[in-house]
Amino acid sequence: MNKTVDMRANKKTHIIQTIFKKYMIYILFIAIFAISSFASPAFLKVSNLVNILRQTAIYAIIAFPITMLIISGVTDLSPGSVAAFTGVAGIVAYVDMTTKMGVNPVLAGLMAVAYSILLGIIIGFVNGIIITKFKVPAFMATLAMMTSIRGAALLYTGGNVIYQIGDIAVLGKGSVLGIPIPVLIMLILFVIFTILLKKTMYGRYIYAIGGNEEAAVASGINVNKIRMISYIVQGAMGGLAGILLMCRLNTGQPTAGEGYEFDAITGAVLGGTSFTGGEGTMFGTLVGILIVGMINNIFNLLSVQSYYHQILKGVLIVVAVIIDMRGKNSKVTA
Amino acid sequence: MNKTVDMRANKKTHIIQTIFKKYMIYILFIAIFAISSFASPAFLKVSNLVNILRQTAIYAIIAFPITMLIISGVTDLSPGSVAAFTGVAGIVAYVDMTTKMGVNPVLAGLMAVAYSILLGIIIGFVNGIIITKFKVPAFMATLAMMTSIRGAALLYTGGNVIYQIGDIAVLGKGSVLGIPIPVLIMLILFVIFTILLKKTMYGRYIYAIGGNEEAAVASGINVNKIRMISYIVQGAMGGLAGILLMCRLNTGQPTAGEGYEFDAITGAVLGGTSFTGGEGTMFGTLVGILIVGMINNIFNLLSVQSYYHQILKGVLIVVAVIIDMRGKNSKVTA
Amino acid sequence: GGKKDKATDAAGTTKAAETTKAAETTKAAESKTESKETTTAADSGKTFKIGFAAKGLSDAFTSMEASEYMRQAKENWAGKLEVLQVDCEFDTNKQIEVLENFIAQDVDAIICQTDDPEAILPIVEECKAKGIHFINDLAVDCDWAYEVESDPQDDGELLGEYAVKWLDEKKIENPTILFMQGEVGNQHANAREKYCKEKLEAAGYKVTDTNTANWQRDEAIALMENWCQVYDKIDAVICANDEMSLGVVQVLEQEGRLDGTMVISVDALAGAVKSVADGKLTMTIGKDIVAGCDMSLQLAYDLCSGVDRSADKLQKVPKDIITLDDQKTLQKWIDIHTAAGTYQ
Amino acid sequence: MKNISKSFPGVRALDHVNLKVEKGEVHILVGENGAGKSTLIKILCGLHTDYEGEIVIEGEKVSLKDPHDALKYGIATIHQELNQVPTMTIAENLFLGREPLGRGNMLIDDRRIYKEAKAILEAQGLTYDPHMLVRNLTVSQMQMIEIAKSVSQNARIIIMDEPTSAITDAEVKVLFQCIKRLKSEGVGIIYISHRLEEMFEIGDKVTILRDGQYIDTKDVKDVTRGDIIKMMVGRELNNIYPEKKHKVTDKVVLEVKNLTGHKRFENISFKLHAGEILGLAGLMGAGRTEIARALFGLDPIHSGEVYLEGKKIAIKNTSDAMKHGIMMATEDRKRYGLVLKATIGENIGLPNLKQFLGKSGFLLSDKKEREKEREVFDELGVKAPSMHTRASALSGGNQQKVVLAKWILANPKVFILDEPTRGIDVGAKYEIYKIMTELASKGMAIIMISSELPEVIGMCDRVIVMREHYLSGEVSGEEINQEYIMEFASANVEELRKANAR
Ligand SMILES: Nc1ncnc2c1ncn2[C@@H]1O[C@H](COP(=O)(O)OP(=O)(O)OP(=O)(O)O)[C@@H](O)[C@H]1O
Ligand SMILES: Nc1ncnc2c1ncn2[C@@H]1O[C@H](COP(=O)(O)OP(=O)(O)OP(=O)(O)O)[C@@H](O)[C@H]1O
Ligand SMILES: [Mg+2]
Ligand SMILES: [Mg+2]
Repeated sequence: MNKTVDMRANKKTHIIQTIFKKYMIYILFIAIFAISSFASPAFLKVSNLVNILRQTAIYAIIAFPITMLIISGVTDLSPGSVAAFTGVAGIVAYVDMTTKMGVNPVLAGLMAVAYSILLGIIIGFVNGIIITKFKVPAFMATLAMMTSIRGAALLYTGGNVIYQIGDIAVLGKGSVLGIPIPVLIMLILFVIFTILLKKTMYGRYIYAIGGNEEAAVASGINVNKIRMISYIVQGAMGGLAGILLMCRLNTGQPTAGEGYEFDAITGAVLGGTSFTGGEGTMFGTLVGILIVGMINNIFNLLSVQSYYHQILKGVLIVVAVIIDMRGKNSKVTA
Repeated sequence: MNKTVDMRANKKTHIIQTIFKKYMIYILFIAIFAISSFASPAFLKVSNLVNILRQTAIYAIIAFPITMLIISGVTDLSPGSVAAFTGVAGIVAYVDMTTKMGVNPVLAGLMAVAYSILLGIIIGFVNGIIITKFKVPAFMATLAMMTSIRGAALLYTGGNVIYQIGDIAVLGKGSVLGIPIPVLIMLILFVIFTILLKKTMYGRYIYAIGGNEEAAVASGINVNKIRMISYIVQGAMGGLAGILLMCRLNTGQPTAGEGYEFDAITGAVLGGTSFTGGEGTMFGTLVGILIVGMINNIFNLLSVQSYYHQILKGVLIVVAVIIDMRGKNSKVTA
Repeated sequence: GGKKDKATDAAGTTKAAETTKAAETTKAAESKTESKETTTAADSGKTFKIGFAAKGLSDAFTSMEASEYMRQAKENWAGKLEVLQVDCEFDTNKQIEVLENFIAQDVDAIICQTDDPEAILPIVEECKAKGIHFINDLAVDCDWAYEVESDPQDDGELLGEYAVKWLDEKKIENPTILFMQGEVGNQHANAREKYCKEKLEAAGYKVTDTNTANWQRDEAIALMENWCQVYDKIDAVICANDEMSLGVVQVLEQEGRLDGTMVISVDALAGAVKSVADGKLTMTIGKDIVAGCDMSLQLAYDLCSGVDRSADKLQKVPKDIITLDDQKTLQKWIDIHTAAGTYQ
Repeated sequence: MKNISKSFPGVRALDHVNLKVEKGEVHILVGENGAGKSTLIKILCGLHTDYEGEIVIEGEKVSLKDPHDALKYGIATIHQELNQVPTMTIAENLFLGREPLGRGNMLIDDRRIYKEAKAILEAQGLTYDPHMLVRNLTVSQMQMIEIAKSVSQNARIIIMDEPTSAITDAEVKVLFQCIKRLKSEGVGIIYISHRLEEMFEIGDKVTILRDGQYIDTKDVKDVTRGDIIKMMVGRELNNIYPEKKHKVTDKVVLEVKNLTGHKRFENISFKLHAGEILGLAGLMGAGRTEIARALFGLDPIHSGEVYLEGKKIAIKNTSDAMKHGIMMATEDRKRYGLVLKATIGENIGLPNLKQFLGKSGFLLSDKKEREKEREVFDELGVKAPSMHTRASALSGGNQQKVVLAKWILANPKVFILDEPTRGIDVGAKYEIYKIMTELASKGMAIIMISSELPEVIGMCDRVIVMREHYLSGEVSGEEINQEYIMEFASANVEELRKANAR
């Protein structure tokens, strides 16, 4: 008798633990939010909260597709460089179209965005080919791409910064109904990616591949095709992030975007995306990215010296991941 | 009849292919060496070859233990930052000992090196605990460590560079029997690590864990212990590389060593270490590191513009990995 | 092309270019271009191999300087100097590697955009042993090296002095002064901060807040956005480079808080000069790279050909304070950038 | 399938094999381990595409590019290695690769998936919640899901590669009923199993393979068990079990007192003697594996004591257990038994490296290693080109032999074998039994966990039986028979619980 009771109680605490673990990251989010509100009077200002969103939008745009890649068991280290290259190319195209060819600025703007995305797609395609056809480990392939494309971006402008980028900068600075345009784009993409991941076959296959690649193959899923699509989507988002970044910077900077992939990956992992594959959500990633953004913001507001900022950032990431991982998985992963 | 012949021929080409694949990286090495010799008259000079060795020594010292980590299925992104922190701390200790405490320079030098290594060991230990006890994915744990320890290095010196490091700089600049000291240390470590990996139980376990962690556990291997040791060794080598780096820089620079881990990982993977774990050799890593070093060197000698250099470096890495991977493995890996 | 025309123009008025006034330095440099002609005549016509260790080609300022070197080498020194340019990627260790490789290639002289003068000291000693001339832009503790110097201490002091002058004029009560650092731990970033703050403190001003944006515009924008939340009144923002100050200007402009706020920085990038001309950026400090490059290349050529230049162990590259008030200097820099094709 | 041939590097896995399956026929495929059965069906389901020969379906010559293609032609497969995505729910797994789309043909209709999944499960008599993650299922439950999935695909041909190797008798009955129903619907079934008795229960035709060669196809009615074995193995096999050469001694090697693990077993006590083969019987899920894992240090022990040769020992991890001489060959050899990437020699050496240390006591001696590994390799007769062959290239039976070899070299005092003959052909089974009796005759104490009652009866000196986490009885000598064991295995759980709660 005694034992049955024991076991039931056990089960109950187990459920509580599970819920706790599952929603830990949201609790963490709320905790950081609350602490920040107390720590700095500036934090809760609407304009500051809008700032946080604006500052995280570009990271989020990279992090959404990267979440899908990680769920499917691979990764991408090149998005930062891709954003630099595609962004610079898009800006140059815009400047040429408006100043030399006299194209209408709105049309030129749309074409420039399309051009950046197109270039991103091509790079994503190349990444995909190298990884799926030639079986180069994704880490190495995208690390090499990160190096090469950064070189290409620098070559494109001869190492110079492009000034006078014109009205396209409104994409980075403008607002619609009080919402900054990058934030608006991020929110739209959040909805699209959530649907893509949860409601389409493509998304379902992403989970399946990450969960058990062989089972996915045996179920008739064309794994290489799905991977190709994922890298192409990643490239496209890199392109979009790139042009938005340049518009925010108000210049075409071939050195921009360095290390963005790490922040994007950090956000995704904080948000519960599993490095072993098969698990993760877009909402989690959004929350993860916002956590990173909030930390950066509050450290600035409190004028924490950058050394401490760096040290604390690392510590916080580890603590957050530990809280999130506890008991989730017992195997050590790369 | 016909068929038997067929099969024999098949087998023969198969063997040739296997050999070709297995030694591809060495063929590549020789090819790059030969091409470089033709491309620049300076390349074959003894002083230049010594330069290549000297310039790769520190990368190799980081790459040897990283090879073991990758073989065992994990990774480490922190060695560059660890080298910066431990190196700076070692230099500060040396300067204090010699100038303030009047310790004999040789003794102080030895103690400084030991101190750097000790700090590296502590950091490796923390990495190991986070990864084995708290099950944080190695990529995230060491990424966070990379950020934190860089901050710690900057904090240690208040962001300043340490000048007047004194005679300890001989470790970076001096030679013994015409061989630069870092090269000598690297060669000794190469022998030690080769033996460690091939001839000791520890090395065997590394392979087994990378091949199939669960089977390793079920064969009585204490996987966590082996992993801990690996991270501690990595930390120790980070410390050694750090003090050597500072001696080479003739200053204590808290910003040094950035991105060294990527070059080390690149060398290991070029040398045939498998990202899926379970495969790799020290000799391969040495060759891989030398390939990267040769490429950097010949690009310098030919004064190739760095943009092209970057682009080509990425391309070469991918090509080398493709050549090395072809047919080795058919699964896409992260 | 435009540069060449200017050179001939300048040649006509060479005699007048004797003063050390900053505005005249370009011409001063070109006066040397003329004296070069005389030394060449005496020479055998040998081509010297010069190794040029560029600090980093991924930054707007350093790459601008590097391309000026290559442009001058091509246009003014063809057949006399063969300049090998290698990128050190802002890594001291890479710089050492690059210099080692130059030595292995038996170059005649090395010009170095120095990352850390003490780190390269052993290399300079080695060059001395091998007779390779060494020219760099920071003070190296070795009698062999020649300096065509651009000291970050000067940048810091100029920043500080200008800020003090501006603040004194405006007579603001308890001014909010923000300092945006470059990459912490970097020589230039540290020196610019240190000496600027020294000047401010000496004049009784206290910097309200200091933080880093790692030389980067994106980080500068985010940091400035966040600062705007904390400080209702911002009087002065001092930035360690132009990339960051341009980001700061952008944010302040967007917030409608640029008017009456001082934003100053170092580098005189095309964008910064334009921003000054547009009345947005208050001031930027311009190192006269045209003159500086010419001084270095001339020196390299002279040393290689055995000309005695021991009197010129230390030359300072002139620096300009570029503001809207000083139209002459401003125009000079607009011209420089127009000639380089970077000014739009 | 006509004249199918297929080679792997260094191995001719199939050599001109024919297989013809008719509508409504259950076609049994038999052969030794490594005969090429799985390879043949992997070709048929589109997993291997580089083969010679041709596949004809209903008169149409087809070439299958990938599994998706095969599914289009109505070929569904239950693979030998379980193929589920552990991180997805049961329903998601059931519909993986064929998700129904809702309006607009864009988005997945999840409501329909869960509704239909429930129906599919119910049709198989399964009561699981389709929202459950597959990760939380046991091996046999996963196997049932796999079966349900293939059945629900409305296939013309269903391939079943050893579907019963991981499920209990009750579930086997459900499966056989299902097969009969499919048969009546005109579905052709290819059925692979090493349990020959199943062939006579459901089979119509049987095709025999040996070493990649096609031997013959017969009507099941026309053959006997002996015929089949002869065609499979190439020689007659008279005995199923070897003679008992070993003698049980009085020496107690292992004693377990009131052992309780986390959730899976409670209050277990038993003794094990030198030279004894102790059977651990019970229905699947009774908790047998868990006891073994706990004794070997793979799972934590909650409470209770373990005595080895009279001394109390603590087992915290596998290296502790090994130090004390307790070792275990796990039931899932791919997952726990072998490093598939490594060679046979490396696998055998893994737990035995200490033995290979040279004089320095630090470095391994290649010579010692080669000699010792060679010894057990030969002793067990592993069929492989050399000791340098990778374990992944071996057939199931030979892999199992390698697992045994590595433990035999480690010379355990207590050797726990969990399902040592799962998926092993009759010939190899006999050899494994022989090895077991030989080890026992050398004085080793063996615990054998098995779900196949005949082999428990045939091999064990004494049998303890488990029922739902508790020990429910013990039989020895003449008492070891089906009735007694089954009685204990299905004992009243409530009573057991009460008895243990005292
Ligand atoms: N991926 C592979 N690489 C190399 N050889 C292989 C591979 N897969 C199978 N083989 C070889 O092909 C032959 C046939 O193997 P297969 O798995 O078809 O046997 P099987 O009849 O299904 O055996 P079992 O009853 O053990 O499942 C064996 O000799 C095996 O070693
Ligand atoms: N991963 C798991 N999660 C939850 N419960 C599990 C899991 N694995 C096993 N169980 C439960 O633990 C008990 C024992 O499982 P298991 O099937 O392994 O027993 P067993 O006696 O070893 O059977 P066999 O050896 O025949 O496979 C069962 O009640 C099962 O439902
Ligand atoms: Mg099989
Ligand atoms: Mg079991």
